[in-house]
Amino acid sequence: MKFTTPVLDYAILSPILIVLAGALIGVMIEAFLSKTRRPIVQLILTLGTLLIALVQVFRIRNTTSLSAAMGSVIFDGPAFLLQMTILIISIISIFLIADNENFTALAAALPGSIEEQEATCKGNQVTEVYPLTLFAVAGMLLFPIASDLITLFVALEMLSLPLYLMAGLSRRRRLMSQEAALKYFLLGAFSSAFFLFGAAYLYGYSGLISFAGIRESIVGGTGNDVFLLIGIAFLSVGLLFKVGAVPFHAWSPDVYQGAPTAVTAFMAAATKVAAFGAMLRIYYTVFANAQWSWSPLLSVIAIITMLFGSFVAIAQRDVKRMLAYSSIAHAGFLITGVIALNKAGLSASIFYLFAYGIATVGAFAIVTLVRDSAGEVSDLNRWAGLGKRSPWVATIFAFFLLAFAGIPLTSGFIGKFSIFSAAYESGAKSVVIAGVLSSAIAAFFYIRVIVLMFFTDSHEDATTVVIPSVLTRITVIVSFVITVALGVYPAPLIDFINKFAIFIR
Amino acid sequence: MTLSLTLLMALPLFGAAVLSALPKTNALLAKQVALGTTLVSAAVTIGIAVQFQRDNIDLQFVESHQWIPSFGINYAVGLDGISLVLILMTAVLAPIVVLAGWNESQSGRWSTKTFYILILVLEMMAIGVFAATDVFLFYVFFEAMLVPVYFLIGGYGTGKRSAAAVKFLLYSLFGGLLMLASIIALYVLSGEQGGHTFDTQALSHLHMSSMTQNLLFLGFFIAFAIKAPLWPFHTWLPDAADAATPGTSVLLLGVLDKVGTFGMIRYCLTLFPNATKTFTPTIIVLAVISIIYGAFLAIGQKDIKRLIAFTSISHFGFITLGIFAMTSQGHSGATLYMFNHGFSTAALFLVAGWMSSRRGSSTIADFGGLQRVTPVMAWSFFFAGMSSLALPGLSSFVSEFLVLVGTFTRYPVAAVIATFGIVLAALYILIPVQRALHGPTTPGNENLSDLTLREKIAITPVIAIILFLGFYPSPLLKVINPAATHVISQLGFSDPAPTQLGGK
Amino acid sequence: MNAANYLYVSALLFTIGAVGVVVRRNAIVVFMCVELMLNAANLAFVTFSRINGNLDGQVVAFFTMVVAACEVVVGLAIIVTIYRSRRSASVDDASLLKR
Amino acid sequence: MLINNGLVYLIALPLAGAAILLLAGRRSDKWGHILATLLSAASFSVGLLQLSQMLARPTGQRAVEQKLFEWISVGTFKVDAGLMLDQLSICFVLLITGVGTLIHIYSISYMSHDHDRRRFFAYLNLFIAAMLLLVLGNSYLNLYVGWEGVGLASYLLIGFWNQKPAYATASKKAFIMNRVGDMGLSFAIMIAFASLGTFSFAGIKEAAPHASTASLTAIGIMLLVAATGKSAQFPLQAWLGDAMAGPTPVSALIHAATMVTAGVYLITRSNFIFDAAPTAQLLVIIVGAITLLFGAVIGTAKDDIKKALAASTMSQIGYMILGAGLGPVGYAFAIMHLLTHGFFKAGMFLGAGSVMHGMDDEVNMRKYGNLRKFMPITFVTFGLGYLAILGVPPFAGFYSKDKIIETAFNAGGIRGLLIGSAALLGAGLTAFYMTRVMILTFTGAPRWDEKAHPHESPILMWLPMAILAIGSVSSGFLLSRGNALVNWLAPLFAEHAEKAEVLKPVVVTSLALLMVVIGVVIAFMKYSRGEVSSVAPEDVSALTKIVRRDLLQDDFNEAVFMRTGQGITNTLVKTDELVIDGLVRGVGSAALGSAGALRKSQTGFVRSYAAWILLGAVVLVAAIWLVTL
Repeated sequence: MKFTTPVLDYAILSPILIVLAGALIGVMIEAFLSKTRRPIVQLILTLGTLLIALVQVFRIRNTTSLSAAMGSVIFDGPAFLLQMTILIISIISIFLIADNENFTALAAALPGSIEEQEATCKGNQVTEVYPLTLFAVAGMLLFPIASDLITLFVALEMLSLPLYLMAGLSRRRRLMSQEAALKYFLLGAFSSAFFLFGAAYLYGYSGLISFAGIRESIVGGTGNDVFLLIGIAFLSVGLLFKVGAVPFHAWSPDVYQGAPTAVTAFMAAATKVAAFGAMLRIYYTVFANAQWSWSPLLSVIAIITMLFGSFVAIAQRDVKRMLAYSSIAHAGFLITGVIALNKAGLSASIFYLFAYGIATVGAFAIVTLVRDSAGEVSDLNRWAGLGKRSPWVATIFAFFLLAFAGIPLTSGFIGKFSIFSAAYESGAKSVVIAGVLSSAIAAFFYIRVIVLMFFTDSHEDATTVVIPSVLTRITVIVSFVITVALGVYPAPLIDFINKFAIFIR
Repeated sequence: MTLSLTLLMALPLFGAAVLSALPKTNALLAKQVALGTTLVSAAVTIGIAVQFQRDNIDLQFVESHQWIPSFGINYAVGLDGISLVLILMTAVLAPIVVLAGWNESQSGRWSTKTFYILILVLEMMAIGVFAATDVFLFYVFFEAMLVPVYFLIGGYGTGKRSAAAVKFLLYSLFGGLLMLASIIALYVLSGEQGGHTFDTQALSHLHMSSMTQNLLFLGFFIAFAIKAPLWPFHTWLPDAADAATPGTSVLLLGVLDKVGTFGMIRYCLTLFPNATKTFTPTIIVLAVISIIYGAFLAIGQKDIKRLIAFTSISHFGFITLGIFAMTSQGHSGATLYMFNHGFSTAALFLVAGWMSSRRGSSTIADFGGLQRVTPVMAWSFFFAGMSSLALPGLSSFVSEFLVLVGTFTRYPVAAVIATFGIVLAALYILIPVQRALHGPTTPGNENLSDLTLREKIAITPVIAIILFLGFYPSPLLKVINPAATHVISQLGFSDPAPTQLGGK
Repeated sequence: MNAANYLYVSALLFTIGAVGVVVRRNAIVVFMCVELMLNAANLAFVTFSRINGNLDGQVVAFFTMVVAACEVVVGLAIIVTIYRSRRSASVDDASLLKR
Repeated sequence: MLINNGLVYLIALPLAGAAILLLAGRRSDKWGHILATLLSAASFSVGLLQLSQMLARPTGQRAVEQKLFEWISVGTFKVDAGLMLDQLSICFVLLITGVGTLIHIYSISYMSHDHDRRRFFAYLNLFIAAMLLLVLGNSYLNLYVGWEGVGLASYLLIGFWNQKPAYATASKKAFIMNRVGDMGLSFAIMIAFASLGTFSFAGIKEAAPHASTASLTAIGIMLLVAATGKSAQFPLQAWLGDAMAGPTPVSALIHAATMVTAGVYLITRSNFIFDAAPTAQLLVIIVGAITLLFGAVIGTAKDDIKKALAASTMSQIGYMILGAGLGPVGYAFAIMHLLTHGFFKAGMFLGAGSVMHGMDDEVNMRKYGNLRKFMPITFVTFGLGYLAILGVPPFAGFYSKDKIIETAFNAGGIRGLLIGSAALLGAGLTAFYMTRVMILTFTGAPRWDEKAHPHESPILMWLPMAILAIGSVSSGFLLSRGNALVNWLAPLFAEHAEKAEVLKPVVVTSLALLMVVIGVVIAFMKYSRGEVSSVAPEDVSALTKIVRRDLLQDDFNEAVFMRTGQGITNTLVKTDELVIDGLVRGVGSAALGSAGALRKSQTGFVRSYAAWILLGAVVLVAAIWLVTL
């Protein structure tokens, strides 16, 4: 038998390769540089890597290829947009991650142990987060462009494993943080098992692991539908878990709350983009012709997710949990974009992912600022009267909330409108109605927070808002500006997205 | 410089920008800036009104720029008689509110300048919502307006202000989202029928099944019925009006709520003619209920602000009745009513506000014999009351009677029931008048101070307008009539001919 | 022998694993159950590769093993930390985060 | 119709007065009353001028019109701010401005001690203006403006001393009951517009022949409702008694001479409607008959001199309404009685005022007695008024009232008999209660308490009384000499064949006089022999008690309308609070509650989460299966 030497389209893979390289260098630095010098170097390295990757992605925006890396990677307009989004979000969240308040000094040390205190006094930092982040980013970049089952699975794990670890690195309330890591890990592994099993059956159905092949056999209708259906179902479990759709959502509130806020921000924003990117590609290209089988189910799941998310969020007492549930609700909104299964739906989803991701990072960035002597305070009741003590922070946070609620003149509104109209266009009226309804419910709790911040007088154990470090400030301001801009004049971005949002098959 | 609606909207925004640049400490300067801005925009509006060609039924002062082309969304504004009148009202009320509520912001959570920034932003959006000819643009203003009002109530109000603010916001958002669903549907339909668009004119030519049309109509109507507010969607209004500062209440009831009735004319009627015909009977019933119900509840109130709020519910009933009577009298009457109600409510709320701020209570029972202590204030209140009960010779009489006559020619029963409202009106005005102004001066009222010069200056134009339009409403009617008749004829209605004379 | 039987076996393994995850308390065991599920998937892959008569499935199986190994690394790290700080490997004890 | 641009001055002058006095405020305290009086007088002279011009014109063209500007115009609903002066309205103009001016003069001195006198005069001027607008408006809508305008003025004047809660209530009552009537007027206008497409006097007069009786009847009845409100006719009569809370000049001008007669004006003005709507006309008659008895009966038991006079006013207006109801024949007599009544009743009210003035505002006649010694002029003028109202020839009332009674009989048949005898009975009752007033007030032993020291009023007060007294002596004779008034008004009304006389005028007159004599005699026997107790005796028949309570009119209204109204209000307030808003709040709390419940599904146990996922996966497979079946 003869071997064909693999042909790799390095131009297309370059962003991922760059990020991976950066990550590896980062590991080296961990090994060889002194503790004191690491933080700054790592930060510069990471930022640099991401920026270069960003530039690279932008440079290859017009190249499309079905067969980069022997057909296991596909690159096209949506891929470009999603990678851009992921990189931009990562960059602004890196600033947050760099704010050392967030991470434990010594992950290995027992909570409350002497060595921990020593490490803290020394001002040590777990600079490992930088390479970890980069690995995750690499995974995320790969996830939406993977075009066969292996790559898809590998990418999934690649983006998940670092996140499992990062979830456990919180500086304060470490028990919770570790618990979050455990839960995230176990459930993540559990769901990826489903994912893999599904993949197996898809392979069984078509005999091929490449998306193109699977798609062919679906179109051709050859093969055993039972395998196909099991495959679709289990694969969906894995994907829906990642995006946090009901009933696969249960991890997200706990992890969002337990993980260091910076990580939560990164995870909430970037993972959603990657996961939905993959979802969009798979459902729009691979499963498109099997729509009859999954579309109704996804509709139901979307409805349940939207309503459940918005509903339970009402009862939350903790900002991060509240945002977690709101993110569940938004996952529901995004699934409507998947159901739409038309060009409008694709562009709308991408726009939504971008807008939502940015706003999320911004919102969590604000959360990191509200602290008391014992660090971050996410208990909502203690946010009371924030508007009086630090109007600017409160106003910006309120603005993000309004964006989540989809009030006009915020990016959220444009997103909602476009995604709903796309879904409506494809005839998913019931989903749109449910979406509108749940936005009404959602408004309820966003407003509750605003009331709390502005119209409630603070208790004696009032929280203080730390003066944001330059880095955090950048995060906040950038995301704020983008959210406003997209609300007032979204036309350029929308047109840009429309230009690129076509899957090639 | 040529006058344009964009300029008119830019002015308050500019003022707000200037304000935000000012130091927090200098409250007086902030007030002056706000007053100046509102006065200028009022002047500009009057200029526009002068240039407006009465008997031209096309939209005027039209501007249209692409906003989000890929969705066919334009920044498109224009005026017809109806919107002109409402914008005029808004722009004239604004400086009055600023002047009248000179010290309102003191009780607030935040600085004076923030208060006036919110007021100016609100004014800008109010103008925008009346001027918009692009449904999406309208919706954007319609929803965005809620935010400043929300903060005005919750931040500067009294009593259960935050609860009231939330109630107001949730109610409105709920309605707004229903409307959003309808708008999305319209957008999609327009896409199926030759190109996505939000242009009101274009949308009015869409073909849709009567089922769809009814649903979409409801989506819009409920939103507007909540805004207006129409029974049974009214319960947010008393709380809001009770909590808000007088100035805010004036803007809320005088301007913001008009968006509801305005929307009914501009969107429900023009976009869904058939659905309108389907639902008219139901809506007439709701309107009549609102009239009587609001009046009775007003009679039953112990708090002067809540009382005024309920009188407004009754009045909005009249407006809605006039709109859906589908006669030129009813329609012109309704629009004129919107204008007049703006001023009579303004008068009532401002004076009531001055009374309660002096007395430190808005409970009617706490007042008594004010006519002897503070004659001018008492007179202003009495006058406002008279205009609210539509005394002939005052502006509201003309509009109310037009509405009634217009309704009677098509829906006699409804008109008859509604007319009983005028007796109830006498009750809900005269009862507080007697309790608060007449009788012996009760303890706590002996040395209330009468209106200051500033307050007199603020209330005078209101009274003047009410009186003038009572005797000479033609200037407004001449502007309104063409637009109103146009709307009616669009729907294929024409005034019923006198029954006895075989239309001769 | 009919290849389908292998599929049944894999399905059985998968179910056992899944149920195990739900019923067992000890973190390690739970994790092992997950591994079991992964291997069930592997078995399915291999079987299908046999049925379809191409090697892709087996390639996937190899990849899966590697990935599983990585998972083990990360997983054990996390579980051990938890164990050290809690002196218990029961997943039920780790329930501070709720509601 | 001729154009005459002078009409507006009739209204403008007093209106300007009101405006100036109200705006100038205390500054005008010094000269306010003078200005007001002068302006009213000026308006009167304009009226005289108009009269002279009108007399100069031939009968056909006496009516003149003035269009000021376009008031309201929407579609076919067009109405100008237009005034019209014709033979009918000129009578009112002169009555209003003439009597009005006299009462201004009277008030200068009567109100001299009140430090709000200026405000009082402002209101008086406002009233004059509104009342003139009422009678000059050339369409029902213009009339409506004046109609509610006088209502406002009367509200303000009744409540002039509104620091007394009772007075404030009285004014409110008056306004509200009037509003009920006004509703009738607006209905009439709506019906007219809907059915005839017009609501101007000229327009309807022209359209009436083509119109169906039904709609005309409807319009007529609604107009009657309006009239009952303004003219305190049954069933909307209850406010008039309380209206006496206002200063006496007000009672004289508004609640005796002018405003309360607006109803009569409205009906006579709408003659073309009523002539074509017999049913409505019949109702008018019935209302008139009932009220004239109702008022007379109430009058017999009143101890408050003003209330007694008020009751009499009610009853006298009953006569006028009755007359107006009798159709073409009756209109003129109704107007004549209206005019004469304007003189003598105003005169008597002013007399009452002067008595109160002398008795420091005591109104209870049982505390009077033998006042003729102390206030001779008042006694004389009042006495002349008394003779006039009794209808003793040759005093004014004789001519006007007898004519009405006569016409009532001439209506013929049972109807004629019934209303005729009602009118006769009324005459008798009138004689009784008026005599009672005379005796209690001016004769018998003094019953006033020590500190009272009665004295004659100053000239400014007795002069108007005197003038009015002359009026009440001569007006009847003058107006009916050669049917002056009848012929004067004739062009306005449909000409009519002389009805066959059921009873000879002589008979009617003698019957009427007989009744009067009986009434007077009874009164004398009851009150002039023996002492009158200075407090109303309690040991009286149930009937008397009921009569003292105004035949339970207020009790009825309270029980039927007020109570139910309050009931409705309270229930609705509760409904709004509990049901409607409750529903909203319920939804909110329900959402919160269920959210709290759902929140518990997040147990914190990783295994339960895994269970969720497993379950989800199974369901998903099952579902996808079902879907594809």
